[in-house]
Amino acid sequence: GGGEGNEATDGDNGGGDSTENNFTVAMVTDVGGVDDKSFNQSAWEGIQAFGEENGLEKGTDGYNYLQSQSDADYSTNLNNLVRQDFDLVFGIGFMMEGAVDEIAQQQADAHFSIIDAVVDQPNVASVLFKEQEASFLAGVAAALTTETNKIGFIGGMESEVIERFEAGFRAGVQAVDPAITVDVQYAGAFDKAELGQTIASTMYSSDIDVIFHAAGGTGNGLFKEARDLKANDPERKIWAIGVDSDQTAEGVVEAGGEEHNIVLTSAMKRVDVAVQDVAKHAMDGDFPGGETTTYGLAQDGVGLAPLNEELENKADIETAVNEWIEKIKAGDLTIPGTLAELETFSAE
Amino acid sequence: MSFMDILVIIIPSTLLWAAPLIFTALGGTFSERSGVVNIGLEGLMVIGAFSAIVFNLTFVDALGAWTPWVSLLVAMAVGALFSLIHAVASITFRADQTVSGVAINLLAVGVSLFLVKFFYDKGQTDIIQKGFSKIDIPVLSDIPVIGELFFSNTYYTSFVAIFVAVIAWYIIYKTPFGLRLRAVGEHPMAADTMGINVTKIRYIAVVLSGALGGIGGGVYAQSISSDFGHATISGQGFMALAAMIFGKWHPLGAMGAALFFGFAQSLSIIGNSLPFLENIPNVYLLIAPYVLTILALTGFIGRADAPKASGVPYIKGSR
Amino acid sequence: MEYVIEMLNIRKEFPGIVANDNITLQLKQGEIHALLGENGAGKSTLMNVLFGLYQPEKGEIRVNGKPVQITNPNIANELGIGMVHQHFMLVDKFTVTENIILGKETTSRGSIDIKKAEKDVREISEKYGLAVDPQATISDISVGMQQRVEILKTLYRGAEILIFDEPTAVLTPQEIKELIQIMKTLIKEGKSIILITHKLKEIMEVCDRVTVIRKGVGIGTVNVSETNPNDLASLMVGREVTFKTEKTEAKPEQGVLEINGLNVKDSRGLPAVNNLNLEVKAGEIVGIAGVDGNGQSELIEAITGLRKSESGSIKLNGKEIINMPPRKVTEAGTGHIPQDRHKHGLVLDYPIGANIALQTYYKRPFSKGGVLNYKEIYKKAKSLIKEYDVRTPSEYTLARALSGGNQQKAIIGREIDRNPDLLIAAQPTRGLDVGAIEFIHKRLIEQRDNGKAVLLISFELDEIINVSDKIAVIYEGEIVAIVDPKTTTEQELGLLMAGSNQKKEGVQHADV
Amino acid sequence: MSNRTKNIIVPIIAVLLGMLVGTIIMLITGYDPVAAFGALWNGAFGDSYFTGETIRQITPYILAGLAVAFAFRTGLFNIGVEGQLIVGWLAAVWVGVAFELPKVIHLPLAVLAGAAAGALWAFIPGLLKARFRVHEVIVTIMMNYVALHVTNYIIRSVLSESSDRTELVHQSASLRSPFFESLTDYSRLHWGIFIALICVFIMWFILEKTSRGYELKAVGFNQHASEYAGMNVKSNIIISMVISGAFAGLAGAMEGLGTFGYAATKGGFTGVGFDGIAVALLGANGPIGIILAAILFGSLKVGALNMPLEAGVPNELVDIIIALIVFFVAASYMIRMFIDRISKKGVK
Ligand SMILES: Nc1ncnc2c1ncn2[C@@H]1O[C@H](COP(=O)(O)OP(=O)(O)OP(=O)(O)O)[C@@H](O)[C@H]1O
Ligand SMILES: Nc1ncnc2c1ncn2[C@@H]1O[C@H](COP(=O)(O)OP(=O)(O)OP(=O)(O)O)[C@@H](O)[C@H]1O
Ligand SMILES: [Mg+2]
Ligand SMILES: [Mg+2]
Repeated sequence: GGGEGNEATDGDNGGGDSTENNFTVAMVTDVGGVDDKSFNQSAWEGIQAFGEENGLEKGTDGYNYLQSQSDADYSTNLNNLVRQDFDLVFGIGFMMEGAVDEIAQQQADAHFSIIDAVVDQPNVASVLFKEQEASFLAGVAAALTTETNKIGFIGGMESEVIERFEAGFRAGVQAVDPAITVDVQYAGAFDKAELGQTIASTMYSSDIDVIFHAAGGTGNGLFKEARDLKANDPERKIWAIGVDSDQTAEGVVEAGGEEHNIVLTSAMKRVDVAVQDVAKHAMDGDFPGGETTTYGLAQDGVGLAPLNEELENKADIETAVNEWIEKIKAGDLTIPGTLAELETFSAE
Repeated sequence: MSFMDILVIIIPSTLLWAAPLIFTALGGTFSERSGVVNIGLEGLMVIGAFSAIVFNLTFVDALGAWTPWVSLLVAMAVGALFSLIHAVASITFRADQTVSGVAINLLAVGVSLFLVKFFYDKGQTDIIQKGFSKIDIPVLSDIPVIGELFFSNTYYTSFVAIFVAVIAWYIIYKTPFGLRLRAVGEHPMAADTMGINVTKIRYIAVVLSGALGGIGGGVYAQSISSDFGHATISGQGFMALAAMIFGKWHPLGAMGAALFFGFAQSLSIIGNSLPFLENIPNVYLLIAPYVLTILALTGFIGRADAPKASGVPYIKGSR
Repeated sequence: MEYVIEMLNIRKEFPGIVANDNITLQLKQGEIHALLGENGAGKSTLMNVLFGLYQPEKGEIRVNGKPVQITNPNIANELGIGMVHQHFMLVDKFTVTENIILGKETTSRGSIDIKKAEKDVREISEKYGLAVDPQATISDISVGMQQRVEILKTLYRGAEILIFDEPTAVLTPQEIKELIQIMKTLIKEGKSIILITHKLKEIMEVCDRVTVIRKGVGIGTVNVSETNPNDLASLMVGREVTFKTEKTEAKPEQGVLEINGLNVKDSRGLPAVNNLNLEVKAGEIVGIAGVDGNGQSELIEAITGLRKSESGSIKLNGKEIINMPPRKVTEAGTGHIPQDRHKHGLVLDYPIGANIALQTYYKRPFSKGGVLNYKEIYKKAKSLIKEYDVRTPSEYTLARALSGGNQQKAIIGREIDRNPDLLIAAQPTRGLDVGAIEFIHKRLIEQRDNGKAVLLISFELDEIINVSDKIAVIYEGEIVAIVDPKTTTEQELGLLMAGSNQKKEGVQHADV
Repeated sequence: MSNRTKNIIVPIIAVLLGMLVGTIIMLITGYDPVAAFGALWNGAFGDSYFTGETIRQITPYILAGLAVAFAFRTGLFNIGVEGQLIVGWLAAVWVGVAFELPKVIHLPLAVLAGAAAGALWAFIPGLLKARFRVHEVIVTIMMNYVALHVTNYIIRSVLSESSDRTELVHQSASLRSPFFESLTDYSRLHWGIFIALICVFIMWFILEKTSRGYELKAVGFNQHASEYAGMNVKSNIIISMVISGAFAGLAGAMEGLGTFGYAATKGGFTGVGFDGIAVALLGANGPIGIILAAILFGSLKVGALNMPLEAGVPNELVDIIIALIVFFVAASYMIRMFIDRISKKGVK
């Protein structure tokens, strides 16, 4: 329980240099940076929203972030923020697990939260997402969209989080039609757009017409390829599915004199929601220290972005997706989070 | 997948991959042929990618369809300008060329990211709306087989790259400038006694490497990454350096090596969908391009000699 | 005006040294003018000033009576001055034609017209009798041809005044003959020549006048017809010099080096040494005479372990050493003064002191348990530098900064000091002045007198005849004859070296 | 002015010039240089924690610098320090987690494993260079990528069950110490700094004092003369690469056993290996120079992390300053000419 630790720190901060007695919050990004169009950005949006809501300003006396240039910087950055007396410090990304774990032990009075990993310390609130639920919906949408019955998945590097995306996505496709094949390929990197593009090119030219990526910057290559193909042949029906945030903006392409968009939808992971939620609890003296909170559909922590307007069967897909959402929210269906679970998964 | 299907995928992606490497490796070839080692290629690509993207984002409304090409020219100019730093250090101030190259790499990343933050107040730019895109080359793509393999679903920039490689070959091996360039890189004092201005030739060569490296970065950014951030150029410059050495400091060799890298990379990706490679762990495919390169170097390329005077500042009257 | 070139009171300083101090040199139209001086006297410097590579601190240069400023080689070229440098200024990877036209290319529509250039090169080469293959790559052609390329470079640019800086140092006797012929042709064509050489014989043979400099100072100019080699030598060195090296009769003892049926291939895989037999006894100097490229280099490399032998036997003191690694061969008792001192003899970026230990650094007292004792090394270096008169500021000076002669002395000191049973000396005096040559010859003979075997390889017949106790003539990788230096003549040797193996009295045949 | 004083003054001027140009850039772009440098200083030496972190960062810099310098001094260009570092890191951690042994055995064993792995990784380019005359620059570049992918694979598939990081190394293999933690307020300072300093001595000793060093340098300067002198050129090339790689592997071991205590999958290079090139070159490939250059870069890198927070200046500014310093050192001829002119004037 973080209960006792909580009071003590709050008192501490009251007497600290936070003159207006603000509740201050900060985060450390991983190397992707605060505008990675992915979870760092989402987290920062959450913190900004929280700050605005509570009348805070960016700075050492309100809310702030530090960017890491390498893995070695996580610890220094987290420590630095603690030393600046921020009341709550977020570590964004599973890469920070080790650093948060260690510092949480050393700075027992400080409060931390880690995204995408579990750190078992009384002063750390761990935040996980049911990415599989979002990607399940994406899978459903993909399966209802494909005309070739072939779908692609591009992963960045193999990791637990990306595995959840993969398992959920494949489950979603399978739930609609087990006959549809999903071609899975990992790029081995999150920042190699050319790899993403080549993989996408391979997939699209082997009859795959919908590709979902969970690959960060590598995914830029997917969008590039899809836009190019569309521009080259406006009649061609190809789609890409975004990840983490609504990536609709990446899909705009001018083809045959008209504006099209090749982004079908995005499997959203609402880090912003989770961050605001944790911060709010902490401010209210209800810091979920030592606990792991998993944000899923039920908590609005994940979701599916609006579907593409150009879809012919948009309404049908929407209906189907909503049905699944209800089922999942109702607890009638557990989406597999690992490939092992996927093997035994059945939508019935 | 039939063999033809495989080729239809591999060839365009090889060309896509190779284009930025070809430009940059050609730049390296000019510089090193004149006797100036240039491990700053990575930095020159960074600067090229940065300026192309910033220019593209800023002027896309005014320039329309021509935006990527004009941006490429800007990348070329900025790259050339930036390489002057390397030229001044290593030619005029007799700097250790490797050190100066390292400085170029560090400086390019620092300056461009600093400016991105300064201009946009964030760590990476938006996505450009008008990049180079895939096209079927008119007429040529209609040729049976060849057209589908080489001229469909491809990029103009890849063919420009190959064309520039041929031009570079012509310049280096067929023109007086090329003869002088090579002489300066092999034996600057001999060139000097023949009345050739060693300093001038080396400056031209280094600036050319900056221009071509800038184009390489600009092509990469506008045909592949579509934006600019800290990871946009991460190692491509070093691959270009490797292509230059692999190609034995010969423009067509460098082009061939860049195409080989592109091919190996594509193969490693398409490998996943080949029946006989399907079940091997991903890691083998990931390392395949690099291992293939090493094997190729060991197996059939044999020894490559750098231009004799490369890395040595020319000081009149010393020996 | 009868002088085409006048260099008046030239002074050129380098940091800490005055290389040229008030030197005057006047070149008449149509003459061959020798410039003579010891190593480091300042000859090359003076010529580099004339060619625009260095700027003089003081003095005046006049061309055809008109004062000129020669600030770079381009201006020299325009004034009709061409220079054949001591160290060739050729791009190895280029063809003959490319080297010649470099900087003054014939073009058609922006690209080099190589066909026309080759034709032009062929034309001048025929006009002046300078046989070259315009399409050959420099690294593939002989030193003699490289030099002809250097000459063609100047003629291609229309040079009227040619400077030759030690052109004969690197040539074989045949090539020297050819070069002298070429110079005579050039004079006939109306050119004027400045020739730097250490070989007094050559001066006597072709030159009209000679200017002598000593330690940067001009000693004077004399007509060749009014002087003789002895006078020139003492003028140059400032003391009497003996030419004929004094030596007593050799007292050969047991065989030290015995080679039987040796076969070695060259770098291209062609046979270079064929079934060669040779013996060198303790207490004698065997000289190997031959035209360059007849397997001398391969023979030395095979003995010293630098090159693999195909078959045969090489015995040192009765022990088989064929195909042993170089270090084993060295330790078995050989010393080697290599032909190319920059490539093999020295690590130019090491101090001269460290170079002294190049063969022995791993042995006591220089190294104990893998740890070097630099104190001992530099102590040794210091004493050798003194003993062998190596002129260097200190033993810590980089080998690169020493003049060729002094580099050579250091190598010789290093090799002789190890007191090897067999000393292989390959072209030990190439490019050195008479004083240095005398010194080195003395050392070789001393070694012999101490009961050691010496194998001398040289293209200088003078040297071979003067120093050796026995001459082995090599031709196409075989020892074709063994002759006695006391009874042979240069003509006879020349014929044997050219492969005309007539049986003559007094000529022993190797295969006997 | 004597050459010796010049050799000391030139880098100092280079550093000052770098700072000066950095200041000018800040003035032009409207940032506050005083605040920036203040933040930089505080971030590097502001309190014992930051000093500890700075020294921690210096440790791998010294070793990576040694690796580059050692190869350089023997005529080789090792761009593969990064890859050798990564495999050294993995190997050290592997030994650290796989065994349970008394500390006197375990720690040295783990450290040596790191060195051995780096050495092995460098052995390959060394062998290829010696045996097939393959250019070491290309091979080492390629080996960097291979190292990255192979270690990621091993961490996910061998050292863990598809997790993104290994277990923490056992206490008996850790370089951390409670003593340093209390001394530096929980910084990650560890014993590695002494290993690094010992290695500086080792490099100096090998190169300057041993007959092996004499051979290695001779081969680097002139292979022909070395062969003539009976040295084995091929084995010396290999030995040189192996020693260089061992230093690089040690740098990795410092990260694995000290800074982090585990190995994690990596999306990209650590950058330490490449920074090692700058360290070596700024330090003129000499022992003292490398230490000083590592101190400079280490403090700049760690201090920079504090700049965005305390002064609102992007930390890329420090990258610019580092680059400028390297540049001015490279172009030190310019500075020397300048000094000569000044001191001449002074005499007249
Ligand atoms: N680039 C240089 N820098 C410094 N000193 C030099 C340089 N070139 C020549 N010298 C000095 O000038 C002196 C004359 O050198 P120069 O090369 O003219 O001698 P040389 O007469 O040509 O000797 P050799 O017969 O060996 O060719 C040398 O003793 C040397 O100390
Ligand atoms: N860069 C330099 N720095 C210092 N001294 C130099 C330099 N270059 C040449 N020298 C000096 O020039 C002098 C003569 O050089 P030169 O090339 O004429 O010698 P050399 O005896 O003819 O050599 P070689 O036999 O190799 O032709 C040497 O004494 C050397 O000290
Ligand atoms: Mg000379
Ligand atoms: Mg000489």
